[in-house]
Amino acid sequence: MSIPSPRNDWILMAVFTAAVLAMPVWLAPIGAAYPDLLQKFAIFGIFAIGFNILFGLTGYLSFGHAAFLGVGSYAAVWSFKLLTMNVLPAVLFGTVLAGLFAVLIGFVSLRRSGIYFSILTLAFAQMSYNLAYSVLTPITNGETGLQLTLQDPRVIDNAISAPGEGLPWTELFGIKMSGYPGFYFCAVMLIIAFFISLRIFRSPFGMMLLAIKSNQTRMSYTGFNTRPYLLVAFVISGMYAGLAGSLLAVTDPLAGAERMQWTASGEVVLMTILGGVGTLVGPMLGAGIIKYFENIFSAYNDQILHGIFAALPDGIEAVVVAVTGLFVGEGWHLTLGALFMIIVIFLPGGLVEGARRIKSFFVRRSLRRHGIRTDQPVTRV
Amino acid sequence: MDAFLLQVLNGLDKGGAYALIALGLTLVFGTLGVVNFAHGALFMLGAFCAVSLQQLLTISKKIKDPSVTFFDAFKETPYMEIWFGDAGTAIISYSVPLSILLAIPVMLLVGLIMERGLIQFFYKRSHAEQILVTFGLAIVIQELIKVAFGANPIPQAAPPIFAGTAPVGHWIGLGDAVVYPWWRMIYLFFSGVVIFAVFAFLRYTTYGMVVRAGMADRETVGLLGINIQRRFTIVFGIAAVVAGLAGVMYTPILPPDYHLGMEFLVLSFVVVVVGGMGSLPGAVSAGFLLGILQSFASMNEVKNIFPGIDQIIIYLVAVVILLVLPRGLMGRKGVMES
Amino acid sequence: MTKRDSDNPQGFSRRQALKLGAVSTVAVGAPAFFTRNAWAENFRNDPGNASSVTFGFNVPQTGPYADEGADELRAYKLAVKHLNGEGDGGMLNTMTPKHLKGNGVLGKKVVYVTGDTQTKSDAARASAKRMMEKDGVIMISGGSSSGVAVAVQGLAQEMGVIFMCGLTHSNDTTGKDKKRYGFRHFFNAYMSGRALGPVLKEEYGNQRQAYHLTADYTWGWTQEESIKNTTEELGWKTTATVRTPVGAGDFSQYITPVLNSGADVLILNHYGKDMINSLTQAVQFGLRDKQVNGKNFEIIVPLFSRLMAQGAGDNIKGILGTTNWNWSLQDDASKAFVKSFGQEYGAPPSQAAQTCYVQALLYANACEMAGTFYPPEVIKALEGFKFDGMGNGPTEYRAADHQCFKDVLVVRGNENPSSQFDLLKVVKIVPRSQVEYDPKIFGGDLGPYKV
Amino acid sequence: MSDDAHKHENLIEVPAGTPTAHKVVAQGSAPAFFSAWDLHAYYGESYIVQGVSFDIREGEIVALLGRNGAGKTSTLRAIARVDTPELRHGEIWLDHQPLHTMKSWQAARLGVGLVPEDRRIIAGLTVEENLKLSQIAEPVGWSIERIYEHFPRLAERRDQEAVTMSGGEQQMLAVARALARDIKLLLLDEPYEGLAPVIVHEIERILEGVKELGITTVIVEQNAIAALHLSDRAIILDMGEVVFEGSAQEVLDNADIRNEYLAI
Repeated sequence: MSIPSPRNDWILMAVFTAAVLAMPVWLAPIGAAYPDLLQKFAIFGIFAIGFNILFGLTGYLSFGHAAFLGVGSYAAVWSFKLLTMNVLPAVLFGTVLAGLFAVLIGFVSLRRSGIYFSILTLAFAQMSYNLAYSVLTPITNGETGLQLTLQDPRVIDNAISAPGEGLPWTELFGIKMSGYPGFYFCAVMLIIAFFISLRIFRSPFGMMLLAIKSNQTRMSYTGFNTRPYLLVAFVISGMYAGLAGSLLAVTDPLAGAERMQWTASGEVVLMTILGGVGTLVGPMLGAGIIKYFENIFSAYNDQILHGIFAALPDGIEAVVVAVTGLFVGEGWHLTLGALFMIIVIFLPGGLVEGARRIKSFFVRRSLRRHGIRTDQPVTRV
Repeated sequence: MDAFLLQVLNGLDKGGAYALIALGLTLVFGTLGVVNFAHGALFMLGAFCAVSLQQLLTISKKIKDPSVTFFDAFKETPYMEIWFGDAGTAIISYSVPLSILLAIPVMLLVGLIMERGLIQFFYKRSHAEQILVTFGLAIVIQELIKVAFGANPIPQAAPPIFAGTAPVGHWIGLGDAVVYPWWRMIYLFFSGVVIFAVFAFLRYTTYGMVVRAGMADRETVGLLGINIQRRFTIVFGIAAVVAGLAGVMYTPILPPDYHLGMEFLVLSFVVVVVGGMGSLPGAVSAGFLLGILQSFASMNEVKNIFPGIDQIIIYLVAVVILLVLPRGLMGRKGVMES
Repeated sequence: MTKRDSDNPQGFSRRQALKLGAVSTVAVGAPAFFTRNAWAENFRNDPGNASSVTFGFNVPQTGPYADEGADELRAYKLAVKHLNGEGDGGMLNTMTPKHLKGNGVLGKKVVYVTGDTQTKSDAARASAKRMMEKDGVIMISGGSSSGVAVAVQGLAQEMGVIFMCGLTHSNDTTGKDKKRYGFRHFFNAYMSGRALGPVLKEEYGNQRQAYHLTADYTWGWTQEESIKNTTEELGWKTTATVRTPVGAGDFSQYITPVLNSGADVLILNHYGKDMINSLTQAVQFGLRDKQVNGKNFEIIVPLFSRLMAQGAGDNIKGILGTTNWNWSLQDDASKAFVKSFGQEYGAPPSQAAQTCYVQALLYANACEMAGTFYPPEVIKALEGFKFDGMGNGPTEYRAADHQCFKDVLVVRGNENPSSQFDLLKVVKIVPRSQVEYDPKIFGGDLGPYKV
Repeated sequence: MSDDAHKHENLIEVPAGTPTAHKVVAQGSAPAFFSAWDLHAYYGESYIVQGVSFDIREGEIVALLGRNGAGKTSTLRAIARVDTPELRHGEIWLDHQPLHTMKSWQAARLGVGLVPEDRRIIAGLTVEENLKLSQIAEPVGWSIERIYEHFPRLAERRDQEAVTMSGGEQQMLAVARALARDIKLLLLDEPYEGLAPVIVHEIERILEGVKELGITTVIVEQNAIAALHLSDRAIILDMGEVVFEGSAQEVLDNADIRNEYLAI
């Protein structure tokens, strides 16, 4: 591993940008190159990257980040309903409102640390979810989810032009924000979010957060007040979640309460750990894998399996289909659970750690071929 | 007054269930230092011990219904009834309490295998990794149960002598209007017994003393020549048994399905944390406290003033308690704070 | 945890070069990606000259309704078989009027893709979008909750792909949230109420005190409202309506207040697991053994399904409710369907399976009627379509709200089942005329044909 | 996943003092009753014990001295085989048995008794339970009755929760707990720390008594003079290495040594 330097960071940025923008190309062979899933990759990538700013840098494990995702979505849909179908105000409102919400929750929750903090955030998120699902239905439209209707005032749009027939589309100055344009909009947001995250990781502020993580007690003994730093990290990551939530609404203008449920909060934790906590690209990878499983693995059915294994002799084919059938389609949860276990057992540190190991294996081998001793451990940075 | 008393009973009953689940979770955390997200799955496995025994006992002679011709529809008569007559019927009707006998060895084995096969490798790993791996395990377990038993709940009946309601009001001179289901009374009694047994085991046996010592200071116990790890493995097995028994006894109240564990998972963590991580009395008192508060918050009189309060009361109380008492009701300093 | 993600310079320059190559590829390729769809077709996923046409079946494969979803999926597979002229044809033999020829739809073989709704709006929409964007489906069907149905229906409208709802019972689906591209064959809460009314009066008289426990979300509310209106018309009084959180598990704290409330009827506006749990627990509290106001205490579950009845075990016996369809019906269509389903899978179909099967057939039939897959034409063919021979008697897809109007079954949990499937007994088939209503009462707007 | 750092096979040889070596290296066996050879121990990434070696004869009492942070406590803990610090290199032999291959409970069964610096009396247990606890594993030393005879103060408080006792009493209990086991090597870590002078005097008398028993002892103490009076020999550590080894009297007599390494 090399020492982070501005030059390496720019290379990383360039590679990341290229990889994200080229997703429709290189994800095509595995069946993931269609707009909705690509959008989800980008959106949940943002969510996980933001979560990682809190969890990866400070070690504070929030179990309630889905609340901010939900708030972002609701705010964005309300912006579409009340103001305009232009996505920029929606994204702005979603992010800012989630940030404000994060200030409130963070201010209270950060009074505690460790699992007590986790449970506080969980409690706030679950309260938000339960209320949004039922009592707050006038604001959230409950179980059905907040949707656009023909009766929405949309004051700005309607002042400019008469409403057309049917529901309007979310748009960015005339470009419809669904399909590929929607993906590229999310992708640009993802790249910006990644860049900001990179800058935070490299900044004195990021270093300070890491210092808090590695020795909170010592820092507080020296009379240093860590809470403002933690709060800023919490709010930033809440805003990332809000951004992700508003982008969900941008690409698909519906906001449901279940977005705030604990399982959704748990999902982003899993994404982050799966990819690699505290790494820059890990959370993005984890998000991609979980969303891929949810959308592609769940869609395999017997018909498709029979197609895949058609080449096998009949008897064997039936067995193979039956066995693989356990893990795909309705069994995709089983695969996901097994994947969590395998990765965390064999690759502590997540996928990024796995990639690092593979790389160091090859590097060592090539060094050895050149007669360089390799029994010195790699200095970690 | 009647309504009040009934809600107290409800609260105690709920609290008993919460306390039982939280007890095992705390026991594992206090001894092994492991955050076990698969604990709910153990509860669910216990419930499925009851389901399995019931299905075993009701293996039936199938008599085809002749009016149905397109597929096989059967009127089923369990062989137990055919072979043993009324005695067979009686045994079947007691399948839930009988499953306790099945659940104890099964859950102990499951617990030991889980600890030796997986958990032991995670003692020194971060809590986040423990959460991920045990959560993965929980998913795997529940999906396997789904493959075996389907996703639909499978009803379990309480034994007929515990059907119906107990005249609680009559006992305490409040009139016959106050009644409470027998099985729930049994459950309350049962959770009391199990909680008492666990505490007595820890308090009054030498083994329990060693475990308590190990919970307080693992390193020093090791310095005294005791292989505390082996004892903790047994404790994990005991925790699995406690969770399993809680699951078995809960089946007549809540027909179990594969997802049962996840439904209790978050709640049981809230209970444990509100009680204070690693504190057994804390977990038990938090269980009862939250159970009772939840019952009262569900009363119409309360709901009319605070709409939706019954849906958030547990979390609201958790927030308030954690803000007032930094480590929950009885938590120790420095546990799970970093 | 503190490791940085960066690589050594050698590795980087190599990888960088690769990535740059990829970027230049996409820079050229990308615009083509989103313009291609724009002018190559008149409507989304036009099968054009392809030899097959794809249906999307979006059902809950995980979560509490997984068994129901599995049954729906079985029905869809059967429907596809029958449409393609395989198997014994099922209801294709009884449907009137029928335009289907048993050679696929408009000469194209029907293939299908599946997806998991997880009974969550987000997941359902994501899955539906995958079907529309990646798999090129011409129609989507499925779902087993009103939230999901309304969410996917909204998406269908936006994307211009017809959605044939599966199991959804809320008035909203074809009421305030109705959509031009959404169609519901299943009945709704209002109809349940109307159908139950006369039976309740007959069985329990007109002097009753009803206590409602209602799942605290939109479906629960609409059902509570519908049933309350019906029973109050009968002269019943409503003692209380109490909202319970979804997935509460233990309902004891909501049941105990019923004991001494003076109510003599408990109405459980719950579905799925909530209903199984609340009913099991209500029976445990001795409600059914009680005498109040000199009458036997009764429990009513307005919406029933056989799978739920299974989960509630003996507690369901003698309980009244409504259902869309039951396999024990003896009309030719039901028998034909039960026969081919039973022979294929060894078990009778559930009401969810029936509604899904019928929906798939109805869509295919409408395409044949319209002579095209072009959605506005197919929609017009479905609107106002009157048919029979699908298991529910003469049925009409009302044009004003895309709601099917047909007879409703009032059923009772079977006291003496003759087999493991014989859980519900039909008490009364309430004729369609009794459950009809003016579409205006629920408001909503279908929206345009062309999107 | 298994950590093979504690396996005792002869492993590849790494030059002594190599800070990054992860293996415990075996090299022959030691003739002395107790022998520590080239110990390297870490707390996480901090390198604390940097190649400490010394031998002890049977029955000898050795004072392990040095400034704060010199690695004294870490050396004792490494010998007692507790998990931290992690011994990554070196060998420890006691009575021909390889301690470095053992876990702490195995070492304790071989006869190592550590009286930790903060005494580590177990909370929630009474005095008697604390004593009982130390007799659960073999080999058992003094009977509890004999302990009570020697420590009447503990007898008086047998049913009291032990952590509620005074510091001196707790220290007494810590020593008694060691005697309740049949130990071959007593490791005393800061026995006088945090105690009032009067109490120190009492503990001193107890330790004199222990000395009479002839148990091989290593004593780590800030109060070097007090420790030296008890000891036969002194070893001084600085920056994780042995910088002086000689008789206790030598250190007591030589102000330069005391000045240089002990700052007294």
